[in-house]
Amino acid sequence: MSTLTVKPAPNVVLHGLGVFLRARETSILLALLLVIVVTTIKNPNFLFSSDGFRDLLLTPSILILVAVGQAIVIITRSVDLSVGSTLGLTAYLTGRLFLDVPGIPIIVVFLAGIAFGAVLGLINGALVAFAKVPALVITLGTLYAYRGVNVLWAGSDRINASDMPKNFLALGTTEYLSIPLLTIIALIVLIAAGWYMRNTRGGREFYAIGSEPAAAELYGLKVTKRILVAFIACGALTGLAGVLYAARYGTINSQAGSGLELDAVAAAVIGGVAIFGGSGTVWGAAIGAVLLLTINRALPILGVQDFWQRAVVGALIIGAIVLDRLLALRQSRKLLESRDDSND
Amino acid sequence: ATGCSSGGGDSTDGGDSDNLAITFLPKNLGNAYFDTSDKGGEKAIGEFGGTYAEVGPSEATPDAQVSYINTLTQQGVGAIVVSANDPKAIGGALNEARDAGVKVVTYDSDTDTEYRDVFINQADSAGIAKVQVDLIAEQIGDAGEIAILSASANATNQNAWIELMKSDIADNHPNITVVETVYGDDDDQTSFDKTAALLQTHPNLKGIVSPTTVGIAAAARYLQTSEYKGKVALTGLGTPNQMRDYVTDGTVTAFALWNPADLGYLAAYAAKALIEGDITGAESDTFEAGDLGTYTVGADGVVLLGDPYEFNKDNIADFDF
Amino acid sequence: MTNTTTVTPTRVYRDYGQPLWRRLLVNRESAIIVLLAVVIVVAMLSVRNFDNPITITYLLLDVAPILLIALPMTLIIITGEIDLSVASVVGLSSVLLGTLHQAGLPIPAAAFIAIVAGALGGALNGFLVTVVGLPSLAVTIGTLALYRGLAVGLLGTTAVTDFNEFWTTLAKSKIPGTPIPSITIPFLILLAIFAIVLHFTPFGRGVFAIGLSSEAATFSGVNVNRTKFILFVVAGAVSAFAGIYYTLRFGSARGDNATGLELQVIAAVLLGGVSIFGGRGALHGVIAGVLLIGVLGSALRLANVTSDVINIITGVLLVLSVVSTSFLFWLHKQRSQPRRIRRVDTGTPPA
Amino acid sequence: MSISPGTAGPAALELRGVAKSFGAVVALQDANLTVQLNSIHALVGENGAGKSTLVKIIAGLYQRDAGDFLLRGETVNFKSTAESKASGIAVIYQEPTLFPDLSVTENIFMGRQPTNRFGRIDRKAMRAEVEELFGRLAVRIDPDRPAEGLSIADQQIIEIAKAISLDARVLIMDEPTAALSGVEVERLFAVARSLRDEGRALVFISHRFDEVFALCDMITVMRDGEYISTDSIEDTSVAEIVRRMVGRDVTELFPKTVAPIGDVVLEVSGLSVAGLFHDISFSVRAGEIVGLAGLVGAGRSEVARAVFGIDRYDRGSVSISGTRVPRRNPVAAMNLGLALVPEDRRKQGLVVDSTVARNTTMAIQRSLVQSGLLTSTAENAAARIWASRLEVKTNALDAIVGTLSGGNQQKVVLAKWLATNPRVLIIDEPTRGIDVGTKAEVHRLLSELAGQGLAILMISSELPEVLGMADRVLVMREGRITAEISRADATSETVMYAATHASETHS
Ligand SMILES: Nc1ncnc2c1ncn2[C@@H]1O[C@H](COP(=O)(O)OP(=O)(O)OP(=O)(O)O)[C@@H](O)[C@H]1O
Ligand SMILES: Nc1ncnc2c1ncn2[C@@H]1O[C@H](COP(=O)(O)OP(=O)(O)OP(=O)(O)O)[C@@H](O)[C@H]1O
Ligand SMILES: [Mg+2]
Ligand SMILES: [Mg+2]
Repeated sequence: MSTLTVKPAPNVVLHGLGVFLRARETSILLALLLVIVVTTIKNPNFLFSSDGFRDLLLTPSILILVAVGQAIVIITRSVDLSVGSTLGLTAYLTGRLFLDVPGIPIIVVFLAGIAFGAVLGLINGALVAFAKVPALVITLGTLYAYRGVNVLWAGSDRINASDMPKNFLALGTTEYLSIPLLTIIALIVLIAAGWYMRNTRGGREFYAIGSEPAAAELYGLKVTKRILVAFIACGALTGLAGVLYAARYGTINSQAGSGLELDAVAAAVIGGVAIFGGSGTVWGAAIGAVLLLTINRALPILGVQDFWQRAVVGALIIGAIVLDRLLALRQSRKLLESRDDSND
Repeated sequence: ATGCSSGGGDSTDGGDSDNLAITFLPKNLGNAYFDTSDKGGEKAIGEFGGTYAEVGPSEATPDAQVSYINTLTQQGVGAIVVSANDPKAIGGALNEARDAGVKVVTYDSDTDTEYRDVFINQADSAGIAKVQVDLIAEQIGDAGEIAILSASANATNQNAWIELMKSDIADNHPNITVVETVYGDDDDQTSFDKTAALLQTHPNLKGIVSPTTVGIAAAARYLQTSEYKGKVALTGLGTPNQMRDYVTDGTVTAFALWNPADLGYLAAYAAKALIEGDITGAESDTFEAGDLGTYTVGADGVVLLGDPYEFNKDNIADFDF
Repeated sequence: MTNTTTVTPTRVYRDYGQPLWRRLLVNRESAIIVLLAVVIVVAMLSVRNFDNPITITYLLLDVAPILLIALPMTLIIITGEIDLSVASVVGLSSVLLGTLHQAGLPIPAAAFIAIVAGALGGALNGFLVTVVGLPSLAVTIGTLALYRGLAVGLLGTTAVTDFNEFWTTLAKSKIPGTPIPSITIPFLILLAIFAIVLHFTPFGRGVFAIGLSSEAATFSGVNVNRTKFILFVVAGAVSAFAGIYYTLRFGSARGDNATGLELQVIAAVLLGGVSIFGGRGALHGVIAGVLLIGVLGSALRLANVTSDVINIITGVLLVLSVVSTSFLFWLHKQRSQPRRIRRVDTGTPPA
Repeated sequence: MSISPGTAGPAALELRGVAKSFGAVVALQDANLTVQLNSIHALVGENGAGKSTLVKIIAGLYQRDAGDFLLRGETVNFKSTAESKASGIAVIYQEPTLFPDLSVTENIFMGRQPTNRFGRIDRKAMRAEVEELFGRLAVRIDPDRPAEGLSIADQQIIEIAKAISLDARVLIMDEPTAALSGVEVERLFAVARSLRDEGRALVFISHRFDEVFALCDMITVMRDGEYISTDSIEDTSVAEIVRRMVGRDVTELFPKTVAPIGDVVLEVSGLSVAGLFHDISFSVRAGEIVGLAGLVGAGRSEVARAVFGIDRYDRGSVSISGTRVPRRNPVAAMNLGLALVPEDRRKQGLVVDSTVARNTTMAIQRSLVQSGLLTSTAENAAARIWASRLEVKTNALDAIVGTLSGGNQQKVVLAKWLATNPRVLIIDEPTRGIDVGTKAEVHRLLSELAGQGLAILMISSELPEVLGMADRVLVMREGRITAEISRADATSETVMYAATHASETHS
């Protein structure tokens, strides 16, 4: 290996740093484990009853799907505030399909939900990518518009569990090897998305675009197409989440999923996805989602009144981004100083 | 009964005939319970030839209701039939409406007495509390821990019932302890998740009482597929259509409710009586309420619908609402 | 015709490139004001009871919190930042007012403390944005949850409703002899202050400069961090004031008061012609934006259109308002610069 | 394909009569460039001559307004950089454009990573290729580190590696050596020559004539967006090229008048920031123009920023006429009479989307406030005075500054700072991207100001400018002042030597 020209000294430093950075997800995971352990010590049922274990996995599954989609969009330096409304619309569509098309196969409902979500995502993406206007404004607009359409469509109707087939509702709680189906679906999506984002050209281009849009343009990356794809993926995942929401909760009114956008963005941010793109992983976002909802469930057990939950969530978000910032500052200072060393 | 032209409701567009435009303003739209009650109101208004309308916010907050009350005042409707999200907060707006000649009937959830003309009480609070305590006591063998899954923390009627249930339990069921009260905000998902949390937090829980139709249905759905099915009793106030499956499969043994359609029906007739000046809301005024017969206004302008009804496996098939 | 054999020794500098009427009329603000006028006229003609003076009363009572918060929000967005936590500050100040009043404090004292708390909340936002250097979007998503959580946590299950009649009546009162609510007076005072600060002081020039190029502003001696910090503090204080009004108007202090109001405020500000990228916007456009949404809502409710059509209209207006700008720009480019490539026959370069 | 350069047959790349304007700014008017295979073609011209714009048109980033663009004899109309890349054109842009969050390796292979059957990126192969590439270029950068925080020079090296790894038929390098040291330049040249000998066409843009004459086969000169000439390198000389670039006698450009030199006004001592610069000490006297020379990336601008208070510094002090200037406080510095005309006019010097009047009065707003209010009337009145004093070419004071020509933009920046009536003017790259006429005007202005007793610190990468204007020259290299040369001793050789070789004398 005579061509190996990498200087050993900075490599060790940087390598250590790299590991430290990769620990960004690890630290969130540790926080999650800590919450679970402490809560379980306080009340063993939190983990060791079969319902407790199931809920630990089941509760965050739907948010994981949405957070993964949101993470992809945020990594490309956009944001999708319309996910709550998208989820509401697809969940309602799910119920309507069962009501209006008796005997419709469940798989068709799933595909319809995903496709509908993708179309809603496409609308966002097209407005952002072609009109070149900030995603924040566009998706704030579609947050209202989609919710309005939902209310117009649903009126004061509510879809009840009895309107949907039993075997569909069962999907919301079925377990395989004591792992809920919803969790399995969320995991499959997560693994697929994580693999794609890390190991394919397309995935890396999302990071590149989010990291430096001007450079992406200079490189000749297909920026417009990628932004579209990110929004469509986010919409489709949210659509899938909407179908699963219907299966899990059984009751859908026109307000289903409202406020979800902030949870999804919060999950991504807690999980280390930089709000201005370019870094973070869908894994982090998923762990962020689990942490968010697990804390929600753990607080009452730990004796914190559930009214304080949101405050804890807020503190968590701020803590996460401040920590992120401090780590980044430390890193850039180290990189700067390493330059002095290599100069002399 | 007095003459029919003496009512204060000479609105701008009413001419000399009485303005029988009656608008229902439930706590929120998209709520099966209010859908049923307001249909009852629509039926009554159809019978006496008034104009029915229903408006309401999508979320059950008092500030959202105020905007609707204001709009109805501007429109100059004959009467507003409202279920209050807060006993005081919407009071000012209601009084402005009344100053403009609009009659105000509260139903399901009351405001303070000075803000409305009459309140249609679905069942008196003591009766509602008692039927639920009796049901849960019977189902858990009159001993053990129970929890309450309520609607929003500010819901007037729920809070009143919970207080009465607690004192009833303290007085008459010494072996039952209420370990916690949680709030599902009349939101299906929240109620569902809160049920899950309750069961984990309190491993010895024997029963859950949910005095709200959204809550009991969500809790039943959770129980149905959980390990606690059949072990933790669930009762409270629910509608037969939402609860039918759970009663049939044994998740829930029995629950109670008045007939919400009758509640809306009675409220509409009370509104008509107010508009036409048959009653003013004073004690012992009487009015006709169509199929339901004659009702008398009680103290503080309260009209009592009747006793709550108990639903179980044997009778649930007879109802459709 | 031209006998002006100009031998101008020095260059003449006109103040403005375009005549006054063009500058006044051809801009986003005017467009939104015209739209507002059109909507009002149409509503007058076609919606029953809309021309009733009481409409103005209720309309202004309803939009007052949005109008108030839109003032600092406009400045914050012009600097290129955003504050999503304002509605949570409304909720927090509402709860503080309620609990303090319940604990025996008179309303003015409780209100003062609530406003100070709001300013402190804004200061935390400002600190995280300017000193720690975090993006305001992420920071205020966090404080949105934090402040709302504190509000809901403090008051728990209850709502405080036993406010002194005097104050609740005052909140709803009208300026004698008019249908205009009294809350308009403090609003107009604040508006005047904000308008002067934004459009007629070095501080305001700095606000615009920061939004257009925060780097260039720094190099020109604008204290970027201090400006942003002040704006976040003011936004907190004004939101708290709006929270006090909100509480007294509805006579109820609740943790969930004004949930979701932040998006309405931002939607109205953007509709009023403020650029989300910063650097562009004016208060008269913003006021028109708020009123437009308010009037549409009021008219539609009066016409018994479900409230949620208003959501669709708000959303679509918002999307259109930003997309139309890009579209017009694109059109302009298409027209002024023909795509086809002109062939120039210059002699080939010498080898 | 012929082996000797300049033979007939379709050129690898040919541009004829190309024009390009940005709003009112005409960047290219009539540009021509013909590059043969098997040759390295130099493109020279003053700052702002339009070289980079031409490069961006070739790259497909900009679309030309007029003219012909032929690639191997066929007309092409690239709509995006992807299309030019696909046609075998690789470009190293003047400003490095890396993805800060991604690793060096990923930056080099973005969009064309080696993949296996399942579309999975083959990281091993990628890594091996980078090591091979870095070995060839003798690069010593950790391929796994993020691009964030790399020095300009390292960024440039990565850009070069990236372009070379593309294996393109045409390679265009826009000032690739500006930040490189001698060894790195030599290595780059070796690679460039071997690429030429493989039969490729290269375009090389540089302001350093020794490099141009050492490396290139042909040379094209541009001036003010127009084509001037193309020659074989053997047939011409540096003097001839410079004459064509400038269009007149060079010395005319710098009407330096000697002013009486007064007391020390600006005193900087021991200024240091870890990783950027170390132990910087110097002083500037009233009426004196001190030139600060060095290669791009030497850290001169960083010193200026720290002195003015934009950035923090770890150690050291800055004082004006004996009064300490507080750290990180540009307003305090301004009040003490310090003015900074920053190097990046469009990002730092001006709020380009704002008006001429607002920009001109930006630093003196406070003094324009009357009875508490700052009105447009007051601003316009003040702006009018300074616009006419500097003869800014604009028709109205509410014109958006971004629409003015570069020279006029620079005049607005100068106006902004002169309006503050400063005692010390730090001016970073005073004439970057300014046309020839305006350049002379700026120089005349600087001389005049010095004559009036202003202390001027002039940072410039243009050697002739430094030599022509400065009373005293400081040279920086890698964050240290390596030489102080008096006007009498300052020549291109002495300054360049200090700028490139000083580190040997240090350690
Ligand atoms: N995007 C742009 N918008 C407006 N003007 C531009 C733009 N890009 C370049 N210009 C202007 O076009 C002219 C030519 O610039 P260009 O960058 O091509 O010069 P250059 O020859 O590369 O100079 P240098 O040697 O300094 O790199 C300059 O006046 C510049 O200010
Ligand atoms: N965006 C950046 N990222 C990382 N390092 C940078 C960046 N910009 C500048 N630097 C580093 O800061 C130091 C000084 O750079 P700078 O370009 O300001 O120097 P300079 O001497 O003023 O050169 P110029 O001739 O370009 O003005 C260099 O070591 C450079 O590599
Ligand atoms: Mg260039
Ligand atoms: Mg510089």
